[in-house]
Amino acid sequence: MRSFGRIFVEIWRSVRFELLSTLGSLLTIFLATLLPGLFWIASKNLTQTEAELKSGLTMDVFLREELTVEQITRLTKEFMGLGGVTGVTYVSKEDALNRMMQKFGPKMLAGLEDENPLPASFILSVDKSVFTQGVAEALSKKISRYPEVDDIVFAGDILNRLGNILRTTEILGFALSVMVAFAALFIIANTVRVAISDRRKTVEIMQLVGATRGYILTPFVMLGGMLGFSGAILSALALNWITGYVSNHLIKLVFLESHEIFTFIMSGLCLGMVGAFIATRKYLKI
Amino acid sequence: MRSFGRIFVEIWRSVRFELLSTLGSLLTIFLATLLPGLFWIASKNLTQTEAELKSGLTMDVFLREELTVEQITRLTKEFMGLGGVTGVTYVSKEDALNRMMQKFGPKMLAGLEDENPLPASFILSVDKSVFTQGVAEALSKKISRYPEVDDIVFAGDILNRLGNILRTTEILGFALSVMVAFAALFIIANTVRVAISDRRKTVEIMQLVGATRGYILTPFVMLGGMLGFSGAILSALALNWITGYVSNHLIKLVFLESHEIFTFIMSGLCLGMVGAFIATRKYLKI
Amino acid sequence: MLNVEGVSKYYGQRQAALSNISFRIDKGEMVFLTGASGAGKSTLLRLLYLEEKPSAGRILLDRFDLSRISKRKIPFLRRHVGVIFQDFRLIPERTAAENVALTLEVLGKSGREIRRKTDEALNLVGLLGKRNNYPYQLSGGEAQRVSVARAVVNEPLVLLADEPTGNLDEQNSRELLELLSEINMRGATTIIATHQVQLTAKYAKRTLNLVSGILEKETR
Amino acid sequence: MLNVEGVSKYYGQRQAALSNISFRIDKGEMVFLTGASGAGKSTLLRLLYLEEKPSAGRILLDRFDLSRISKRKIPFLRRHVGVIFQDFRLIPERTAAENVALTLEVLGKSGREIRRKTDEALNLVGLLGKRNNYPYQLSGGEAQRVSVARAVVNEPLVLLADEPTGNLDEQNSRELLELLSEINMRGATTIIATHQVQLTAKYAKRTLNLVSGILEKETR
Ligand SMILES: Nc1ncnc2c1ncn2[C@@H]1O[C@H](COP(=O)(O)OP(=O)(O)OP(=O)(O)O)[C@@H](O)[C@H]1O
Ligand SMILES: Nc1ncnc2c1ncn2[C@@H]1O[C@H](COP(=O)(O)OP(=O)(O)OP(=O)(O)O)[C@@H](O)[C@H]1O
Ligand SMILES: [Mg+2]
Ligand SMILES: [Mg+2]
Repeated sequence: MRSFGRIFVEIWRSVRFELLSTLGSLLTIFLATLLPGLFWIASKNLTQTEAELKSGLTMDVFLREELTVEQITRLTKEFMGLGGVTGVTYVSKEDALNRMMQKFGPKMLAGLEDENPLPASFILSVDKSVFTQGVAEALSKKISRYPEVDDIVFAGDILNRLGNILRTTEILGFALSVMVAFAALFIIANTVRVAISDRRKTVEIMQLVGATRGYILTPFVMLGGMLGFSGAILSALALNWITGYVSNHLIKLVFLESHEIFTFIMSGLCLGMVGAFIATRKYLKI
Repeated sequence: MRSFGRIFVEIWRSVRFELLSTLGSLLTIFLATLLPGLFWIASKNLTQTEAELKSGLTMDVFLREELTVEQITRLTKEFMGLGGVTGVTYVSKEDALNRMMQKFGPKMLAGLEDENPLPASFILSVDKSVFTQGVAEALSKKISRYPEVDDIVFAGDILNRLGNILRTTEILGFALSVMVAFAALFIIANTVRVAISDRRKTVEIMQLVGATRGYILTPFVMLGGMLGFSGAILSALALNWITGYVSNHLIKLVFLESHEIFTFIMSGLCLGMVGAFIATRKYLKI
Repeated sequence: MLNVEGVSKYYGQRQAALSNISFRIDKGEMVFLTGASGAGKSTLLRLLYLEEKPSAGRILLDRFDLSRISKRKIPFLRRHVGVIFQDFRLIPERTAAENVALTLEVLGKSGREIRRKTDEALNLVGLLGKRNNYPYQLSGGEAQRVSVARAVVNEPLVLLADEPTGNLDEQNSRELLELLSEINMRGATTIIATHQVQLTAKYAKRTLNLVSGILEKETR
Repeated sequence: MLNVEGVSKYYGQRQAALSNISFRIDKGEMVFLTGASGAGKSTLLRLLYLEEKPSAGRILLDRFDLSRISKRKIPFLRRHVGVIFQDFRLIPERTAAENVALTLEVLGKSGREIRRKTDEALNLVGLLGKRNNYPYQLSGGEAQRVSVARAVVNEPLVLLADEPTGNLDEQNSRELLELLSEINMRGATTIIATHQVQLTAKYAKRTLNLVSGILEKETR
């Protein structure tokens, strides 16, 4: 019945005289979808990095003096019994010096071998529960009660604060993305409105000779969908390129996975169709 | 003659039935101008930070052994004679240890006083010329020829590479800003086009009863100007808030200066007027 | 076929465009609707092709109650009603032929059939030579005739003509009325609104005369 | 006043809408322009109010050569030419009164003067009661009369009327022609295009008759 041919003729009628305007709107939609994409990728990478940092984070327990093997065994066992601790490693004074040398180079610390000033320590691996409010404090209080323990260093607080900042940024980014999505919806609606407003007489007359809503709506909704779809594809390509560029020149980033790309592009399509639908409806009387 | 009253009536005619659409376009322009603003502020702050880093950067010349006062005086004089060097400070082994202790805390390095492993050094302040290609290499070659010199450490290379990355990012940001400015132009043009396309018959008839181009153009160009102007003001307010927020929670940032804000808002105004002019012209026959 | 029962139409409160109009038109009849400028002729026709709804009264077309019909059904009803509009209502960005074809396109007819019928209809109004002219490239009378061709191309059950000869000279007017009565012969119930009383006299058809929205007299 | 010298107008290559037309109209004259549908009446008027330019020939209006005038001057010339369009050309989002006022607004007249003259003109065409109606709220004939009011409100030097009675019944047609000839008496050179030959007979004015773009005969 209603052939695809006709729909494309109708779309072409809209685009034909307004090629420049259509390209302009494509550029705008491309830019508009770029921003949510950037935030998506940034948030994905930040979340991942934060998780990695957290999983690699340790609590360093410095000791007053080197321990005997029995002491090590006992304390290891007792520390493992504490909630949130997933691993315990003993670092002797000598191990500590070796680690320090690896960090700063042997030259700088030459001569330190003779009289090693570094203390022995336990390094505790911890799980995520430690990042909840108050847990880390309780844990370090418990540990500091052991007479062998001199000092405890835990970077979790800083990381937690960093995490909060990241989350605030993410929320801001999300809010901005939603606004931008609205803007994209609006841009598409406006482009379609120009197309239909230029042809409002046509629409009116079509209705008078018996065209149904669907018959009139379809080409415009398709036009909107195509705009959103193409904009999102261009945007995905650009994001891929940007991610690659940053990975090569600055820091390694992961890109969206294929199902996420699919979601991204389909969102563009839907946005376009909804925008066009909203814009077109106003011009229909019945 | 042509009263302001008339112009506002005409603008109001355009906006009246399309209040939502006008607000949508305002939001879009606000978002569109936000991005160049963000890049402007980021670039301003990065440039400033880079300049500060560069001005604070030194070339560390490590020595084989402590020098006598005559040696220090002689070498200081000779180093000062080298191009690009603006200051020379001698750091004895003891000074070095004190600095290190300040950095890492006295506890970690306790016992180091007895047998100080750190070398004496000269710290050379350098000027910007050192950041040009090859100058730093030539300088360190000259210095390394002195028999007293053991090793030279200069972070300029890394900073230079960082600078390059910053500049690439700035160029990308600028390109993106230009695209976004085009998009904003397009959005305003499109909004005005909807307004004028809804009233194309009016425009045609006005011409037939003797209205001049200016008479017809003015209200639409003013509408575009107002959109661009308001969008830019909203954007400036938001940027001010964002800068303040980041300054309080992450890192201290400087905001645009008042003449820069003026430029920013006036750009919005001009963009709006140009966009509207382009959109309107097409609908005029004479 | 068409049954108008006590129909009134008010715009605002001040004046009624139509007051308590009642009449019946049988299938295949041809009726003239006369009256001075502003008498309500166009308003009455607008009610019949559902561009507006009556303020009071009922309109029955075939089995359908036009005053109650649901919005979704309006397009399907309009497909059986051909309308010649007083202001032509041609689509500006389509040629004469494309304008005529619209009625058939909407029905999903095949390209071949559309072309054949369109040419036939344009030939009928003597404008086959202007098939590729856009509306702005047509004279007032030509535009009016294209509007006629579009209304009759699908052989509607009901044909409504609003001032179809307003922009035509005598010669063309006579030919057009011949054409309309020919289409009426083929079975289309036809209502022609006009202020040219001398035309109605010549055809000696039933005439409804409106005076300020009131159905005055019925002559035959 | 108006001097048309060998004017032709071609659309595309096939047919001339006007072929080598020449005539002179004196200041204050009233002239009818007749011809069948598609004869070229509207085309000729379009050349006179500069919506189009002639393909060949010269048109002199007062001291101005219309075929050579610069685009920037067109608006100022149009202010002295009142036009009644065949298709009315009313602004849809303005009321009848606002449509009539447009001519004066463009000239930058004061609000008070605009209101006074607008009401006067609407009264002249008998539509003061419909001053606040939008065009879609007017009947065909009413719209035509608003178009007349707009054309005469500024007392133009030249008045062009394209089929001003096409949508009017006899009574209204006669009144309108009375109005136009009254405005002509006051000094406006008036050209009225019409296919209603019986009208021109009644007025016994000079008549230019177009047949397929050729000026056939001139009767007086
Ligand atoms: N939408 C509307 N709102 C208000 N008044 C209207 C509207 N439509 C028509 N009218 C008024 O209703 C009356 C009848 O209008 P209608 O168009 O039916 O007249 P008509 O008989 O077709 O006249 P004509 O021969 O001039 O076309 C007119 O006085 C007109 O002003
Ligand atoms: N822009 C155009 N392009 C092509 N042909 C045109 C154009 N304008 C008019 N024509 C043709 O020129 C001829 C004269 O048109 P015009 O409008 O002058 O006729 P008219 O005498 O006013 O007729 P009517 O009484 O029907 O209004 C017509 O055949 C028309 O099709
Ligand atoms: Mg009517
Ligand atoms: Mg004409």
